[in-house]
Amino acid sequence: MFGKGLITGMGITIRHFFGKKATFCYPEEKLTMTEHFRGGHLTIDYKKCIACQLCAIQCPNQAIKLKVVTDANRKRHLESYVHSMGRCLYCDLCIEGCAPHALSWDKDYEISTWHKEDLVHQVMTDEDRSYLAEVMTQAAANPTPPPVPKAAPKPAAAAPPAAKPADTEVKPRE
Amino acid sequence: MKNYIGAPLLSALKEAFPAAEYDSEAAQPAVYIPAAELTALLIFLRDDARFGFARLENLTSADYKTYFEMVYHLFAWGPNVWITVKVKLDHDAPVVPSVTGVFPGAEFEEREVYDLMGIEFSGHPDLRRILLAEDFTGHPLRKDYKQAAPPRVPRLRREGGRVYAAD
Amino acid sequence: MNAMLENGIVVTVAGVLREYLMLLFGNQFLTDLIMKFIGLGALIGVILTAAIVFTYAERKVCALIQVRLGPNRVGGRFGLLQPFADMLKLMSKEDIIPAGCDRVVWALSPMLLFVPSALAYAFFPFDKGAVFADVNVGIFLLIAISSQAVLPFLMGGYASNSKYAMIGGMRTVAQMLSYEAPMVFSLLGIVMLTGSLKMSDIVAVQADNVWFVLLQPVAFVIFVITATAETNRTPFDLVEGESEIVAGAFSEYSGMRWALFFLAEYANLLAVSILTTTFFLGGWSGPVLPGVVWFGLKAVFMVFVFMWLRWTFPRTRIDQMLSLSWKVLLPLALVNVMCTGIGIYIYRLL
Amino acid sequence: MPQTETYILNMGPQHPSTHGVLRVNLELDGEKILRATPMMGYLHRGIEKLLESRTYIQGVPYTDRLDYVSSMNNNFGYCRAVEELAGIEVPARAEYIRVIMAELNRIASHQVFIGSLANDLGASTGMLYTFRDREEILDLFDLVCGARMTFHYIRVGGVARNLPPEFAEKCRKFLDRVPEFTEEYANLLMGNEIFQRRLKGVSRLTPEQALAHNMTGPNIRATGIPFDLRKVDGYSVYPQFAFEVPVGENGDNWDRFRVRFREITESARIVRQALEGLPEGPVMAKFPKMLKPPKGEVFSRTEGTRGELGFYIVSDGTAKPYRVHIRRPSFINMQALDDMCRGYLIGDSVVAFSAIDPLMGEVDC
Repeated sequence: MFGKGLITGMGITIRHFFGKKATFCYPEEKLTMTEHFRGGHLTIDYKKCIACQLCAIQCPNQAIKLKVVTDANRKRHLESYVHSMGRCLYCDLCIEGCAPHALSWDKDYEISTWHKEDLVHQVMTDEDRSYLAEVMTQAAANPTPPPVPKAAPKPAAAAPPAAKPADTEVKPRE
Repeated sequence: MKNYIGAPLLSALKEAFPAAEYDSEAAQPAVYIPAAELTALLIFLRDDARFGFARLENLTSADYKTYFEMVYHLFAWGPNVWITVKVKLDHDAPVVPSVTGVFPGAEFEEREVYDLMGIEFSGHPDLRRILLAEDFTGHPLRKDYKQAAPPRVPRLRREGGRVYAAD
Repeated sequence: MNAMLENGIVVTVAGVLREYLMLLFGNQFLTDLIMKFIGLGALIGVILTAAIVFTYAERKVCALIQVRLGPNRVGGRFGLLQPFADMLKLMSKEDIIPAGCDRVVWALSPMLLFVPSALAYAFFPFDKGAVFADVNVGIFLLIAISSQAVLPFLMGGYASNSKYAMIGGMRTVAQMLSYEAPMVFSLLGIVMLTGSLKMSDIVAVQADNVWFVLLQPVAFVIFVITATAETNRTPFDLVEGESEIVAGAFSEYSGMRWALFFLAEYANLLAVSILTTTFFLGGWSGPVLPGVVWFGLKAVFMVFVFMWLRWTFPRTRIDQMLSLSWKVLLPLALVNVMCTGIGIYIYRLL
Repeated sequence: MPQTETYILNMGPQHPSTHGVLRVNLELDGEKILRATPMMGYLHRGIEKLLESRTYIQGVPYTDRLDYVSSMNNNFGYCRAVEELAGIEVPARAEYIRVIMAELNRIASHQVFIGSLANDLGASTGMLYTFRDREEILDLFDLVCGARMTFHYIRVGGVARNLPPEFAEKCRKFLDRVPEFTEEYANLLMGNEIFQRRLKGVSRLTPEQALAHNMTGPNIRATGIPFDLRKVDGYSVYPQFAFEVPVGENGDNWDRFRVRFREITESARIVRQALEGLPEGPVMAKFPKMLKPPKGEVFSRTEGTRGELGFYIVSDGTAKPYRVHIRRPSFINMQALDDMCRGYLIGDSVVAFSAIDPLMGEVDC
């Protein structure tokens, strides 16, 4: 009979009218992000990083810009590490490519900004910078045994031979 | 492309179209045909009972710097056999006959190739740019394409009801 | 207290007020005039309140049906102040006048739309004896007035200088004109049963006997369908079908002008709900509770039914909608009229 | 003597029901459509060109952005093409996981289709219900790969990481819910007489027309042609599963809807079988990190949610593809829009867009 489907449909909607709701009241209730959630700011465990630049090379969209310095012991350190979130695809290739597992997402999904400029994120903290300065001076004063805690294998011989700190801006390979 | 057309059929094709060329050593040789005989070949491949390539699965082009290549992937559903037909085109004035008469479904794909690669299709019913704007110059998929610098849009800053240029 | 129950709250209050005014002015004419204005104010109050409450209710009902929560931020957990926030937003919006539009007609359209829907309220019996204008050709006048709502839609559609708006305007004309006919014929049965065109008589008859929904179920269904079409709500919202013609005749309106359309829509929604209540659900009649409360409850229930329909059904197509009206509803309504006539004849023979 | 003339109604690119930024010029005679010309390119990002300047592995996340409601299927298609080009053998477990993901994504995509069709018909409630249920699939994907839209889970050589231990249980729980929600859609939408009348007999295409327009996917199956690459090509591990290819009879919008509706159940069947037979083992093939396929070219196709998704890749022996062409099903299916609209009413045109189920990210590439 014509109209049977209409009545069934109305039955469904009235059941949902009184039924359970699917809404999450967002700022009050927050979902926990899953283990592998890709999002938020890139964070770096500075002491683990070996400045191998693989993350920048892996990045498909050149969202990572970093600068590397070499200390008196020919050990490379990050001088600056910039993550342009506007360019980022959140594809996870940088994190998967990181051999010492120094990179990770902070999983903070509340990253909307008013201005495009704010999307450029300085990954290195002030703490990291002071640590860098400390390491550099220590290396300059005491050239033979590196005082840095060895969390990672020594970088390969590809380090620039220059004894004094040299800036090399890394561009992803052509 | 699991099942590619076999050598006997290819030689049969060569008999019918002496101008067609293919590399008999290769595992899946593409059949090169002069532009003038393209539609005749496609009609032959589609209608001949031995071939029966009734589906044009893909139509595209590639820029090899000195010449263009039109690529037609044909599929015979039933025997599930593939064939690749290619046409080499002059790099300066690439023109190829449209295959919309044989496979009407090629209309948008040819327009896309015209738009992005700049290959003319003679006999196409409605040859216009499809993805890019009508007034766009250049063909981005060509290897020698240089992207123009993006226009500089002044950034605005709002202060107390007035708008200033930010920089 | 007894008198109050017999006459109904509204009439009692009005009577007290009138006596007080008589004492104050001592002039019959002046008192009548003031009383009329008070009634008018009350009516407009009802309309505006209805519009405000129903914008909220529509959002809430829609959300609850769609497994959402709906407004829950402005004004507490239930978002009770949402309509005021909406209103504030609409008022502060820029009034965009499209280029090349017919300015006068364009500006008139939203105002004119509000007039017929507001006028119709004059004939509604809210309670026993509480009718602003209890005309003895009430139904006739009501239909005459409500059919005027076609014109503003067409004006808005024509004047906006937009194809979407024009299509919307043309659709309105087709839709409203075709649904007017079955609507009128569905009401004829009731008029035959009561023998009066007076609204208060229709309710009085139902209060004494049975609700007409039991006597005229077919007419009730036809009336609800045509009322949905008259208020341009899903499944007959072709006039503003947002996925087809954006917003139909209102496409180019913004800010307060658009809000007026909105207001008229909800005034109409309440109006047809009240009409359904009056004609089929016994108006203000009901046990224990005062008449005006019964009336309100029934009207709100009908509003809910209309919202429920809206958020369940898809939209029909223009040709299907027209053929439903002319090929199904109108013949059905005529048959209903005939059956009612035969029924009355047999009843009299008995 | 009054004279009538036709007029052009420009629908889109900003229109509530053109699924993104499709623009259609309708030539109308009153409400009747005389001609419908689709105009696209508003979302053109030049992905083919972008892929030429990325390595093969870096290209995968870009395919997410093609058809962004079924990214898994795009990843799958691209990775298969690259693997065929480079001769990489994918481990069995990875193949099973890929099929599970692709079919779950097919369910999700068809839910979006049902929802947007309902929304275009004015029944926005139907849309909310389908999106509510799609959320469960997205939760599964989130669990597996940490993203809800652009998954980048299927990689060249396998999948990004193994399934988390709780996945199988959660997935089964979802599969148990499939009959429940399909019944709900059936009751709310399919059983609804208004819905049926809007779809039945509208935008009819004959099988010949569908073939001439080179349509693929559910659109061609609706005309009664069982052209499903999962059966025709039997790629990946699909031949190991028992499933049917639903076909329509009349080739109208109703059949397009029903074919997709029944595909949800069939996909759920495949996922269930794949979960049962999921072998142990590695999920990633071993191949050099800097992938340099030998010189050559490949055309590889898979059954995407919208039809035949083909990737034509030319390799010049370097780490980056020389040329990538993507055969996008939505783009080619759009050719039928004119035939599907001609002679019908404005209200049918939006249903026709919906029934083709184009995704502008894919159409414009």
